[in-house]
Amino acid sequence: MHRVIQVQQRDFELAEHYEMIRQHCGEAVGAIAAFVGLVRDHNSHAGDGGTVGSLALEHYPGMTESSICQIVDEAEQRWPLLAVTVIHRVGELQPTDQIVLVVVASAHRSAAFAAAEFIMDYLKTRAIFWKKETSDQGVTWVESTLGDQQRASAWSD
Amino acid sequence: MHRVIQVQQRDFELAEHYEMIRQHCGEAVGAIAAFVGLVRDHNSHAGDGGTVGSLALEHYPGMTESSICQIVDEAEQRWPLLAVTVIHRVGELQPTDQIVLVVVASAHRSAAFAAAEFIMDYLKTRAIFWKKETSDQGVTWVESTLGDQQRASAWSD
Amino acid sequence: MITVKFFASLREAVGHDHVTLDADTLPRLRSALAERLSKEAQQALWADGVRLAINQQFLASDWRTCDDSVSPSAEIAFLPPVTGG
Amino acid sequence: MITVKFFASLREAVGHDHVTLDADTLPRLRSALAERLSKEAQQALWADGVRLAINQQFLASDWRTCDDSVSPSAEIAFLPPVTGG
Repeated sequence: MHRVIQVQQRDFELAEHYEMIRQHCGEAVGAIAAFVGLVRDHNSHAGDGGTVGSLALEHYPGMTESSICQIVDEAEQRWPLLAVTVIHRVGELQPTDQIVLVVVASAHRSAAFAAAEFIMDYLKTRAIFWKKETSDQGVTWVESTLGDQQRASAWSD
Repeated sequence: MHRVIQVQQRDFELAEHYEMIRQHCGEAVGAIAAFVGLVRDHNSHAGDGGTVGSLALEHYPGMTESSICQIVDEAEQRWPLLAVTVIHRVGELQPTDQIVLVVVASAHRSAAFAAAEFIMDYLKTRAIFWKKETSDQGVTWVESTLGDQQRASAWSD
Repeated sequence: MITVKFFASLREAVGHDHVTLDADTLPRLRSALAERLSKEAQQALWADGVRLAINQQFLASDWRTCDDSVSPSAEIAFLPPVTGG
Repeated sequence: MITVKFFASLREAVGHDHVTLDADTLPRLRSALAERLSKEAQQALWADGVRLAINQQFLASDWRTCDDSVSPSAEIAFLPPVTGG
């Protein structure tokens, strides 16, 4: 399986990774699902509608990449996938900035959708990142929400 | 809500529609889910592994666009969406060609994923298109599979 | 005279993408089609899963048994089972 | 001497991104940390949800009660609850 996993400060281009996967998979691919997470102004983690000024993402070089690899391994065991790309940014991010990209290719759309959503749910709860939000209400380290945890554990039911 | 619905012969660019949605939504968007369906070599509809030489897609101008609009309306009623783009190609298509693009933007990833998958499941079963496959096993008009119909009806449970 | 359109496999079965017929009700449409079309074409049209659209709206009931009247300016179309995506 | 890394909120609580300590078991690591760090920093490290990684692998058991030995070349890290995406 074609696999790209990158943790980087710089921005990414959805089109670049989409085309890379498309060229790699050739005639076998019937479905490509992509997801991009972006920094919102009203972040749910800021509680009662605090405005997010900026977000600082931190990681543990080496261990973070392994944690993403394990998530992709598990997705690959669950669904027949042709290619997976995960790009996760770190460093200082502002509202409207792209944070994370997941692209999954499969012969079938149900596998592509399920694997992309699974990878995102696990990135939220199991990948080794930390987020610090600076809003007009102060500075907080974000923790994964109960909803995030429930969505992630729903995959193991 | 920002909405683009197009039925066209010409190819489309995922990046163009992704950027259009991103610019439209500004700081409100936290999640963009995209899906592209492509012509595979071994199409499930060709039965026992027949090779798809080409695909001819036909539509009913006017009524097809309305059928897609109704699907997007229903998605909008179910989830809080910021933008939806659906591009569906018609005419002669070859393996590796893009057939359909769905892009959905929301504040939250679960809504973006669910709506994109819902729209695809309904496009498969309720949008007014017909597909004629030419393979080494002959020419057949494709019908939606039982699996497609079950996936679509699962949304109304 | 009303225009009746045929799509996809039905167009191929009928051999035309449309015909014009004199009919102001669905029963009259059925008899006009039965007169005009070959046995094979009729079989294709009368098959389960074929739907009739009037002015680009699906008829809610079965066109084979419905007695509704049809306006002479209506756009009638026969649609075989659909699949997109 | 082993290197102990602190990430995110734990780095801020401790005031350093790493310290070097003399400890060859987890019980000795705990007493070395208790000696070295402020009450606030200890509270942060000993909180529920904090996990210890040895050579970039999570320790399966609770670091606060585990008696494992630690190789002097090991890379030890304290990780607060994570969230990506």
